[in-house]
Amino acid sequence: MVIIQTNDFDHAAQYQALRAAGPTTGAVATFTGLVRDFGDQSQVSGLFLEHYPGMTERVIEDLIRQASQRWDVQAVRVIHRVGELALGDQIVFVGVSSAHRGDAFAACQFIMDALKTTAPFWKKELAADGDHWVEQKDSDLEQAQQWQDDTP
Amino acid sequence: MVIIQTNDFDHAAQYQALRAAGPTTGAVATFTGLVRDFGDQSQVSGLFLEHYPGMTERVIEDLIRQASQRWDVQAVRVIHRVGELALGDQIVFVGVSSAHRGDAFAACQFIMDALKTTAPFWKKELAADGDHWVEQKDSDLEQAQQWQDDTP
Amino acid sequence: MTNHASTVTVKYFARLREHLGIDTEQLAIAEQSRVSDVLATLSRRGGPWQELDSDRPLLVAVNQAMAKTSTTLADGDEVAFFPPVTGG
Amino acid sequence: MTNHASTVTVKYFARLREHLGIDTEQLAIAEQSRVSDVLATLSRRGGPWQELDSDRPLLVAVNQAMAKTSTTLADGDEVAFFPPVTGG
Repeated sequence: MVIIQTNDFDHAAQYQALRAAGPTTGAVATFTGLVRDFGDQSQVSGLFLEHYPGMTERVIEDLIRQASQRWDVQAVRVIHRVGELALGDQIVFVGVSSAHRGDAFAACQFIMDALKTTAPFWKKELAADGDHWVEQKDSDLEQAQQWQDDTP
Repeated sequence: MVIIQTNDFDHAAQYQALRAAGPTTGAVATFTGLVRDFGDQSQVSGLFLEHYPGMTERVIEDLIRQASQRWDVQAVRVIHRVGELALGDQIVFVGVSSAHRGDAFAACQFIMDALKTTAPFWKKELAADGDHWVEQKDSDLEQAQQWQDDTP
Repeated sequence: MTNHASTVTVKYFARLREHLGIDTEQLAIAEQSRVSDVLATLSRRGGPWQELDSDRPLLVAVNQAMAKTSTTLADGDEVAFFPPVTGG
Repeated sequence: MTNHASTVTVKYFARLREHLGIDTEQLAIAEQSRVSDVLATLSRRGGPWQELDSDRPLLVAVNQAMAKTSTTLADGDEVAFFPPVTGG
Protein backbone atom coordinates (compact mmCIF):
# COMPACT_ATOMS: atom_id res chain seq x y z
CA MET A 1 0.00 0.00 0.00
CA VAL A 2 1.46 3.33 -1.09
CA ILE A 3 -0.03 6.68 -0.07
CA ILE A 4 1.30 10.13 -0.99
CA GLN A 5 -0.48 12.83 0.98
CA THR A 6 -0.08 16.34 2.36
CA ASN A 7 -1.79 15.47 5.65
CA ASP A 8 -0.02 13.94 8.62
CA PHE A 9 -0.45 10.18 9.15
CA ASP A 10 -1.38 8.12 12.19
CA HIS A 11 1.60 5.91 13.02
CA ALA A 12 -0.47 3.79 15.42
CA ALA A 13 -3.09 2.97 12.76
CA GLN A 14 -0.32 1.90 10.36
CA TYR A 15 1.25 -0.37 12.96
CA GLN A 16 -2.08 -1.96 13.87
CA ALA A 17 -2.81 -2.68 10.19
CA LEU A 18 0.61 -4.35 9.80
CA ARG A 19 0.13 -6.35 12.99
CA ALA A 20 -3.20 -7.64 11.72
CA ALA A 21 -1.62 -9.07 8.54
CA GLY A 22 -2.43 -12.63 9.68
CA PRO A 23 -1.95 -15.33 12.34
CA THR A 24 1.52 -16.18 10.98
CA THR A 25 2.78 -12.61 11.47
CA GLY A 26 5.64 -12.80 13.94
CA ALA A 27 7.50 -9.57 13.21
CA VAL A 28 6.69 -5.96 12.39
CA ALA A 29 9.49 -3.52 11.51
CA THR A 30 8.75 0.17 11.02
CA PHE A 31 10.78 3.19 10.00
CA THR A 32 9.68 6.79 10.34
CA GLY A 33 11.57 9.79 9.01
CA LEU A 34 11.11 13.13 10.78
CA VAL A 35 12.01 16.71 9.86
CA ARG A 36 15.09 17.40 11.93
CA ASP A 37 16.80 20.55 13.01
CA PHE A 38 19.75 20.52 10.64
CA GLY A 39 20.38 19.99 6.97
CA ASP A 40 22.81 21.16 4.37
CA GLN A 41 22.71 24.53 6.07
CA SER A 42 21.81 25.67 9.56
CA GLN A 43 18.63 27.19 11.00
CA VAL A 44 16.18 25.11 9.03
CA SER A 45 12.64 26.08 10.01
CA GLY A 46 10.87 23.50 7.86
CA LEU A 47 10.73 21.66 4.55
CA PHE A 48 8.83 21.87 1.30
CA LEU A 49 8.47 18.52 -0.45
CA GLU A 50 7.67 18.26 -4.16
CA HIS A 51 7.01 15.01 -6.04
CA TYR A 52 6.15 13.66 -9.47
CA PRO A 53 2.56 12.41 -9.09
CA GLY A 54 2.05 9.06 -10.74
CA MET A 55 5.70 8.17 -11.14
CA THR A 56 6.22 8.29 -7.36
CA GLU A 57 3.57 5.65 -6.75
CA ARG A 58 4.90 3.48 -9.61
CA VAL A 59 8.46 3.57 -8.29
CA ILE A 60 7.48 2.73 -4.72
CA GLU A 61 5.09 -0.04 -5.78
CA ASP A 62 7.93 -1.52 -7.80
CA LEU A 63 10.22 -1.38 -4.73
CA ILE A 64 7.56 -3.23 -2.73
CA ARG A 65 7.37 -5.85 -5.49
CA GLN A 66 11.15 -6.27 -5.44
CA ALA A 67 11.14 -6.62 -1.65
CA SER A 68 8.34 -9.19 -1.79
CA GLN A 69 10.30 -11.30 -4.28
CA ARG A 70 13.44 -11.14 -2.20
CA TRP A 71 12.09 -11.65 1.30
CA ASP A 72 9.19 -13.34 3.08
CA VAL A 73 6.90 -10.33 3.40
CA GLN A 74 3.23 -10.38 4.45
CA ALA A 75 2.26 -6.71 4.28
CA VAL A 76 4.03 -3.47 3.36
CA ARG A 77 2.77 0.05 3.98
CA VAL A 78 4.51 3.17 2.69
CA ILE A 79 3.32 6.71 3.31
CA HIS A 80 5.20 9.78 2.12
CA ARG A 81 4.09 13.31 2.78
CA VAL A 82 4.47 16.24 0.38
CA GLY A 83 3.97 19.97 0.71
CA GLU A 84 5.13 22.13 3.59
CA LEU A 85 6.35 20.41 6.75
CA ALA A 86 7.49 21.82 10.08
CA LEU A 87 10.34 20.76 12.36
CA GLY A 88 9.55 17.46 14.05
CA ASP A 89 6.87 16.53 11.51
CA GLN A 90 6.62 13.00 10.19
CA ILE A 91 7.84 12.81 6.56
CA VAL A 92 7.82 9.15 5.63
CA PHE A 93 6.67 5.80 7.04
CA VAL A 94 7.78 2.36 5.86
CA GLY A 95 6.35 -0.65 7.69
CA VAL A 96 6.74 -4.35 6.94
CA SER A 97 5.21 -7.42 8.56
CA SER A 98 6.62 -10.90 8.13
CA ALA A 99 6.79 -14.31 9.76
CA HIS A 100 10.48 -13.67 10.51
CA ARG A 101 12.29 -10.69 11.97
CA GLY A 102 15.25 -10.81 9.57
CA ASP A 103 12.94 -10.47 6.59
CA ALA A 104 10.93 -7.66 8.20
CA PHE A 105 14.09 -5.66 8.97
CA ALA A 106 15.71 -6.25 5.57
CA ALA A 107 12.63 -5.45 3.49
CA CYS A 108 11.91 -2.31 5.53
CA GLN A 109 15.46 -0.99 5.21
CA PHE A 110 15.75 -1.92 1.53
CA ILE A 111 12.55 -0.05 0.63
CA MET A 112 13.59 3.00 2.63
CA ASP A 113 17.13 3.08 1.19
CA ALA A 114 15.90 2.59 -2.38
CA LEU A 115 13.11 5.14 -1.97
CA LYS A 116 15.68 7.79 -1.02
CA THR A 117 17.57 7.41 -4.30
CA THR A 118 14.90 6.37 -6.80
CA ALA A 119 11.50 7.85 -5.82
CA PRO A 120 10.94 11.28 -7.42
CA PHE A 121 10.71 13.49 -4.33
CA TRP A 122 12.64 16.73 -3.86
CA LYS A 123 13.22 18.51 -0.58
CA LYS A 124 13.59 22.23 -0.20
CA GLU A 125 14.83 23.45 3.14
CA LEU A 126 13.10 26.55 4.42
CA ALA A 127 15.40 28.83 6.40
CA ALA A 128 15.50 32.40 7.68
CA ASP A 129 18.44 33.19 5.38
CA GLY A 130 16.69 31.81 2.29
CA ASP A 131 15.20 28.57 1.02
CA HIS A 132 17.32 26.09 -0.90
CA TRP A 133 16.92 22.75 -2.61
CA VAL A 134 18.67 19.88 -0.84
CA GLU A 135 21.50 18.19 -2.76
CA GLN A 136 21.59 14.39 -3.03
CA LYS A 137 23.98 12.77 -0.57
CA ASP A 138 26.69 10.32 -1.61
CA SER A 139 25.95 8.37 1.58
CA ASP A 140 22.40 7.74 0.38
CA LEU A 141 23.66 6.42 -2.95
CA GLU A 142 26.13 4.13 -1.16
CA GLN A 143 23.44 2.93 1.24
CA ALA A 144 21.15 2.00 -1.66
CA GLN A 145 24.04 0.46 -3.60
CA GLN A 146 24.79 -2.08 -0.87
CA TRP A 147 21.51 -3.92 -1.53
CA GLN A 148 22.76 -4.75 -5.03
CA ASP A 149 25.84 -6.48 -3.63
CA ASP A 150 24.04 -8.43 -0.90
CA THR A 151 22.50 -11.81 -1.41
CA PRO A 152 19.75 -12.31 1.17
CA MET B 1 14.81 2.24 29.04
CA VAL B 2 14.17 -1.43 29.74
CA ILE B 3 10.85 -2.76 31.03
CA ILE B 4 9.96 -6.39 31.73
CA GLN B 5 6.26 -6.79 32.39
CA THR B 6 3.39 -9.25 32.21
CA ASN B 7 0.95 -6.63 30.89
CA ASP B 8 0.59 -5.70 27.24
CA PHE B 9 2.31 -2.49 26.09
CA ASP B 10 1.09 0.48 24.07
CA HIS B 11 3.10 0.59 20.83
CA ALA B 12 1.86 4.11 20.03
CA ALA B 13 3.06 5.52 23.36
CA GLN B 14 6.50 3.97 22.80
CA TYR B 15 6.76 5.47 19.33
CA GLN B 16 5.69 8.92 20.53
CA ALA B 17 8.31 8.83 23.30
CA LEU B 18 11.03 7.93 20.76
CA ARG B 19 9.85 10.61 18.37
CA ALA B 20 10.08 13.22 21.13
CA ALA B 21 13.76 12.43 21.78
CA GLY B 22 14.79 15.89 20.54
CA PRO B 23 14.82 18.37 17.65
CA THR B 24 17.71 16.54 15.98
CA THR B 25 15.76 13.27 15.80
CA GLY B 26 15.41 12.39 12.12
CA ALA B 27 14.76 8.67 12.28
CA VAL B 28 12.79 6.22 14.42
CA ALA B 29 13.11 2.46 13.83
CA THR B 30 10.93 0.01 15.71
CA PHE B 31 10.66 -3.74 15.87
CA THR B 32 7.80 -5.69 17.43
CA GLY B 33 7.71 -9.45 17.92
CA LEU B 34 4.32 -11.17 18.00
CA VAL B 35 3.17 -14.64 19.04
CA ARG B 36 2.63 -16.42 15.74
CA ASP B 37 0.73 -19.52 14.78
CA PHE B 38 3.62 -21.93 14.35
CA GLY B 39 6.70 -22.92 16.23
CA ASP B 40 8.81 -26.02 16.76
CA GLN B 41 5.60 -28.00 16.60
CA SER B 42 2.19 -27.32 15.17
CA GLN B 43 -1.06 -26.17 16.77
CA VAL B 44 0.46 -23.69 19.19
CA SER B 45 -2.28 -22.00 21.22
CA GLY B 46 -0.02 -19.62 23.12
CA LEU B 47 3.27 -19.09 24.92
CA PHE B 48 4.56 -19.02 28.47
CA LEU B 49 7.60 -16.80 28.93
CA GLU B 50 9.93 -17.15 31.90
CA HIS B 51 12.88 -14.88 32.69
CA TYR B 52 15.66 -14.34 35.20
CA PRO B 53 14.63 -11.15 37.02
CA GLY B 54 17.56 -8.80 37.54
CA MET B 55 19.89 -10.44 35.05
CA THR B 56 17.48 -9.78 32.18
CA GLU B 57 17.53 -6.02 32.80
CA ARG B 58 21.32 -6.02 33.19
CA VAL B 59 21.88 -7.86 29.93
CA ILE B 60 19.55 -5.62 27.93
CA GLU B 61 20.93 -2.43 29.48
CA ASP B 62 24.39 -3.61 28.48
CA LEU B 63 23.19 -4.21 24.89
CA ILE B 64 21.81 -0.66 24.81
CA ARG B 65 25.18 0.63 26.06
CA GLN B 66 26.99 -1.32 23.34
CA ALA B 67 24.62 0.03 20.68
CA SER B 68 25.08 3.59 21.94
CA GLN B 69 28.86 3.28 21.67
CA ARG B 70 28.67 1.85 18.18
CA TRP B 71 26.01 4.05 16.59
CA ASP B 72 24.62 7.56 16.90
CA VAL B 73 21.63 6.78 19.10
CA GLN B 74 19.39 9.30 20.85
CA ALA B 75 16.88 7.12 22.69
CA VAL B 76 16.31 3.38 23.05
CA ARG B 77 13.24 1.68 24.49
CA VAL B 78 13.00 -2.06 25.06
CA ILE B 79 9.94 -3.82 26.47
CA HIS B 80 9.70 -7.59 26.88
CA ARG B 81 6.67 -9.37 28.22
CA VAL B 82 6.72 -12.47 30.43
CA GLY B 83 4.04 -14.86 31.63
CA GLU B 84 1.29 -16.35 29.52
CA LEU B 85 0.66 -14.89 26.05
CA ALA B 86 -1.97 -15.69 23.43
CA LEU B 87 -1.67 -15.94 19.63
CA GLY B 88 -1.17 -12.51 18.09
CA ASP B 89 -0.02 -10.94 21.38
CA GLN B 90 2.89 -8.52 21.40
CA ILE B 91 5.98 -10.15 22.97
CA VAL B 92 8.81 -7.68 22.55
CA PHE B 93 9.38 -4.09 21.42
CA VAL B 94 12.72 -2.51 20.48
CA GLY B 95 12.67 1.12 19.35
CA VAL B 96 15.57 3.42 18.54
CA SER B 97 15.65 7.10 17.60
CA SER B 98 18.63 8.73 15.92
CA ALA B 99 19.62 11.65 13.72
CA HIS B 100 20.30 9.16 10.91
CA ARG B 101 18.28 6.26 9.53
CA GLY B 102 21.23 3.88 9.11
CA ASP B 103 22.08 4.18 12.79
CA ALA B 104 18.45 3.74 13.88
CA PHE B 105 18.06 0.57 11.78
CA ALA B 106 21.40 -0.94 12.81
CA ALA B 107 21.04 -0.28 16.53
CA CYS B 108 17.46 -1.60 16.55
CA GLN B 109 18.38 -4.81 14.74
CA PHE B 110 21.57 -5.33 16.75
CA ILE B 111 19.72 -5.06 20.07
CA MET B 112 16.95 -7.40 18.89
CA ASP B 113 19.38 -10.01 17.50
CA ALA B 114 21.59 -9.91 20.60
CA LEU B 115 18.60 -10.02 22.94
CA LYS B 116 17.46 -13.29 21.33
CA THR B 117 20.71 -15.05 22.15
CA THR B 118 21.91 -13.40 25.37
CA ALA B 119 18.93 -12.18 27.44
CA PRO B 120 17.70 -14.86 29.88
CA PHE B 121 14.19 -15.49 28.59
CA TRP B 122 12.74 -18.92 27.90
CA LYS B 123 9.69 -19.69 25.82
CA LYS B 124 7.37 -22.59 26.37
CA GLU B 125 4.88 -23.29 23.61
CA LEU B 126 1.41 -24.22 24.81
CA ALA B 127 -0.32 -26.75 22.58
CA ALA B 128 -3.27 -29.11 22.70
CA ASP B 129 -0.93 -32.12 22.47
CA GLY B 130 1.27 -30.91 25.35
CA ASP B 131 3.44 -27.94 26.28
CA HIS B 132 7.11 -27.91 25.42
CA TRP B 133 10.11 -25.66 25.89
CA VAL B 134 11.37 -24.07 22.67
CA GLU B 135 14.88 -25.05 21.58
CA GLN B 136 17.39 -22.35 20.61
CA LYS B 137 17.69 -21.89 16.85
CA ASP B 138 21.01 -21.97 15.02
CA SER B 139 19.71 -19.17 12.79
CA ASP B 140 19.40 -16.90 15.84
CA LEU B 141 22.99 -17.63 16.86
CA GLU B 142 24.19 -16.89 13.31
CA GLN B 143 22.14 -13.70 13.16
CA ALA B 144 23.70 -12.45 16.41
CA GLN B 145 27.16 -13.58 15.33
CA GLN B 146 27.14 -11.37 12.24
CA TRP B 147 27.30 -8.20 14.37
CA GLN B 148 30.71 -9.31 15.66
CA ASP B 149 32.11 -9.47 12.13
CA ASP B 150 30.64 -6.19 10.95
CA THR B 151 32.33 -2.89 11.35
CA PRO B 152 29.69 -0.14 11.35
CA MET C 1 13.51 20.97 -42.72
CA THR C 2 12.36 19.25 -39.53
CA ASN C 3 9.31 17.02 -39.71
CA HIS C 4 7.11 17.88 -36.69
CA ALA C 5 5.31 14.56 -36.69
CA SER C 6 5.08 13.96 -32.94
CA THR C 7 4.10 15.80 -29.78
CA VAL C 8 5.44 15.02 -26.32
CA THR C 9 4.55 16.45 -22.93
CA VAL C 10 7.60 17.78 -21.10
CA LYS C 11 7.61 18.22 -17.32
CA TYR C 12 10.10 19.96 -15.08
CA PHE C 13 10.49 19.49 -11.35
CA ALA C 14 12.04 21.06 -8.26
CA ARG C 15 15.04 23.38 -8.77
CA LEU C 16 14.78 22.96 -12.52
CA ARG C 17 11.09 23.92 -12.54
CA GLU C 18 11.84 27.05 -10.54
CA HIS C 19 14.88 27.91 -12.63
CA LEU C 20 13.03 27.59 -15.95
CA GLY C 21 9.81 29.12 -14.60
CA ILE C 22 7.64 26.40 -16.14
CA ASP C 23 6.29 23.06 -14.92
CA THR C 24 4.87 21.51 -18.08
CA GLU C 25 4.58 22.12 -21.80
CA GLN C 26 3.68 20.41 -25.08
CA LEU C 27 6.56 20.08 -27.50
CA ALA C 28 6.52 19.15 -31.19
CA ILE C 29 9.42 16.85 -32.11
CA ALA C 30 10.66 15.09 -35.21
CA GLU C 31 9.94 11.40 -35.56
CA GLN C 32 12.60 9.12 -34.03
CA SER C 33 13.80 11.96 -31.80
CA ARG C 34 15.84 10.95 -28.80
CA VAL C 35 15.82 12.57 -25.36
CA SER C 36 19.17 14.16 -26.29
CA ASP C 37 17.50 15.86 -29.30
CA VAL C 38 14.84 17.35 -27.00
CA LEU C 39 17.54 18.61 -24.65
CA ALA C 40 19.39 20.22 -27.56
CA THR C 41 16.21 21.87 -28.82
CA LEU C 42 15.32 23.21 -25.38
CA SER C 43 18.82 24.48 -24.58
CA ARG C 44 18.79 26.54 -27.80
CA ARG C 45 16.12 28.72 -26.19
CA GLY C 46 19.02 30.36 -24.35
CA GLY C 47 19.02 31.96 -20.90
CA PRO C 48 18.23 29.51 -18.11
CA TRP C 49 17.52 26.80 -20.70
CA GLN C 50 21.21 26.44 -21.47
CA GLU C 51 21.53 24.63 -18.14
CA LEU C 52 19.83 21.62 -19.77
CA ASP C 53 22.91 21.14 -21.93
CA SER C 54 25.44 21.53 -19.10
CA ASP C 55 27.24 18.96 -17.01
CA ARG C 56 24.95 19.58 -14.06
CA PRO C 57 23.43 16.24 -12.95
CA LEU C 58 20.04 15.96 -14.65
CA LEU C 59 17.76 12.94 -14.61
CA VAL C 60 15.17 12.06 -17.21
CA ALA C 61 12.07 9.88 -17.07
CA VAL C 62 10.00 8.79 -20.05
CA ASN C 63 6.42 7.74 -19.32
CA GLN C 64 7.23 7.82 -15.60
CA ALA C 65 10.13 5.36 -15.79
CA MET C 66 13.80 6.37 -15.57
CA ALA C 67 15.31 6.76 -19.03
CA LYS C 68 18.55 7.75 -20.78
CA THR C 69 19.43 10.56 -23.15
CA SER C 70 19.61 7.88 -25.87
CA THR C 71 15.97 6.81 -25.31
CA THR C 72 13.87 7.25 -28.46
CA LEU C 73 10.55 9.08 -28.06
CA ALA C 74 7.14 8.37 -29.57
CA ASP C 75 4.09 10.53 -30.13
CA GLY C 76 2.28 11.21 -26.83
CA ASP C 77 5.19 10.30 -24.58
CA GLU C 78 5.61 12.07 -21.27
CA VAL C 79 9.20 13.26 -20.75
CA ALA C 80 10.30 14.61 -17.37
CA PHE C 81 13.52 16.37 -16.42
CA PHE C 82 14.57 16.76 -12.80
CA PRO C 83 17.55 16.94 -10.42
CA PRO C 84 18.71 13.91 -8.40
CA VAL C 85 15.96 12.93 -5.95
CA THR C 86 16.13 13.82 -2.25
CA GLY C 87 12.99 12.45 -0.59
CA GLY C 88 12.53 10.28 2.47
CA MET D 1 37.25 -33.40 54.86
CA THR D 2 35.53 -30.59 52.97
CA ASN D 3 35.68 -27.15 54.50
CA HIS D 4 32.15 -25.67 54.22
CA ALA D 5 33.32 -22.11 54.45
CA SER D 6 30.99 -20.48 51.90
CA THR D 7 27.36 -20.41 50.97
CA VAL D 8 26.00 -19.66 47.52
CA THR D 9 22.47 -19.23 46.24
CA VAL D 10 21.72 -21.57 43.31
CA LYS D 11 18.89 -20.84 40.87
CA TYR D 12 17.36 -22.99 38.15
CA PHE D 13 15.26 -21.80 35.21
CA ALA D 14 12.89 -23.07 32.53
CA ARG D 15 13.12 -26.74 31.51
CA LEU D 16 15.82 -27.32 34.11
CA ARG D 17 13.70 -25.83 36.91
CA GLU D 18 10.79 -28.06 35.96
CA HIS D 19 12.97 -31.13 35.55
CA LEU D 20 14.62 -30.70 38.96
CA GLY D 21 11.44 -29.54 40.68
CA ILE D 22 13.19 -26.64 42.42
CA ASP D 23 13.82 -22.98 41.54
CA THR D 24 16.28 -21.86 44.19
CA GLU D 25 18.34 -23.20 47.09
CA GLN D 26 21.20 -22.29 49.40
CA LEU D 27 24.29 -24.49 49.01
CA ALA D 28 27.33 -24.77 51.27
CA ILE D 29 30.56 -25.05 49.26
CA ALA D 30 34.25 -25.35 49.99
CA GLU D 31 36.38 -22.24 49.64
CA GLN D 32 37.81 -21.72 46.14
CA SER D 33 35.11 -23.96 44.64
CA ARG D 34 34.50 -23.56 40.96
CA VAL D 35 31.22 -23.81 39.11
CA SER D 36 32.31 -27.29 37.94
CA ASP D 37 32.62 -28.38 41.59
CA VAL D 38 29.07 -27.25 42.27
CA LEU D 39 27.84 -29.17 39.21
CA ALA D 40 29.65 -32.31 40.38
CA THR D 41 28.17 -31.99 43.87
CA LEU D 42 24.64 -31.48 42.55
CA SER D 43 24.81 -34.31 40.01
CA ARG D 44 25.78 -36.75 42.80
CA ARG D 45 22.24 -36.30 44.14
CA GLY D 46 21.23 -38.75 41.40
CA GLY D 47 17.94 -38.98 39.56
CA PRO D 48 17.19 -35.88 37.47
CA TRP D 49 20.26 -34.14 38.93
CA GLN D 50 22.57 -36.32 36.83
CA GLU D 51 21.50 -34.21 33.86
CA LEU D 52 23.69 -31.40 35.23
CA ASP D 53 26.75 -33.50 34.48
CA SER D 54 25.67 -34.52 30.97
CA ASP D 55 26.55 -33.08 27.58
CA ARG D 56 23.20 -31.34 27.29
CA PRO D 57 23.77 -27.63 26.62
CA LEU D 58 23.68 -25.86 29.98
CA LEU D 59 24.50 -22.22 30.62
CA VAL D 60 25.70 -20.74 33.88
CA ALA D 61 25.60 -17.21 35.25
CA VAL D 62 27.42 -16.01 38.36
CA ASN D 63 26.02 -12.86 39.97
CA GLN D 64 23.79 -12.35 36.92
CA ALA D 65 26.62 -12.33 34.38
CA MET D 66 27.42 -15.22 32.04
CA ALA D 67 30.18 -17.41 33.51
CA LYS D 68 32.13 -20.58 32.76
CA THR D 69 32.43 -23.87 34.58
CA SER D 70 35.95 -22.75 35.53
CA THR D 71 34.69 -19.60 37.31
CA THR D 72 35.68 -19.53 41.00
CA LEU D 73 32.90 -18.79 43.49
CA ALA D 74 32.93 -16.63 46.61
CA ASP D 75 30.71 -16.56 49.67
CA GLY D 76 27.31 -15.05 48.90
CA ASP D 77 27.53 -15.51 45.12
CA GLU D 78 24.40 -16.17 43.11
CA VAL D 79 24.86 -19.06 40.68
CA ALA D 80 22.22 -19.77 38.04
CA PHE D 81 21.88 -22.75 35.71
CA PHE D 82 19.63 -22.64 32.66
CA PRO D 83 19.16 -23.91 29.07
CA PRO D 84 20.08 -21.75 26.04
CA VAL D 85 17.85 -18.69 25.96
CA THR D 86 14.86 -18.41 23.61
CA GLY D 87 13.25 -15.02 24.21
CA GLY D 88 12.28 -12.26 21.85
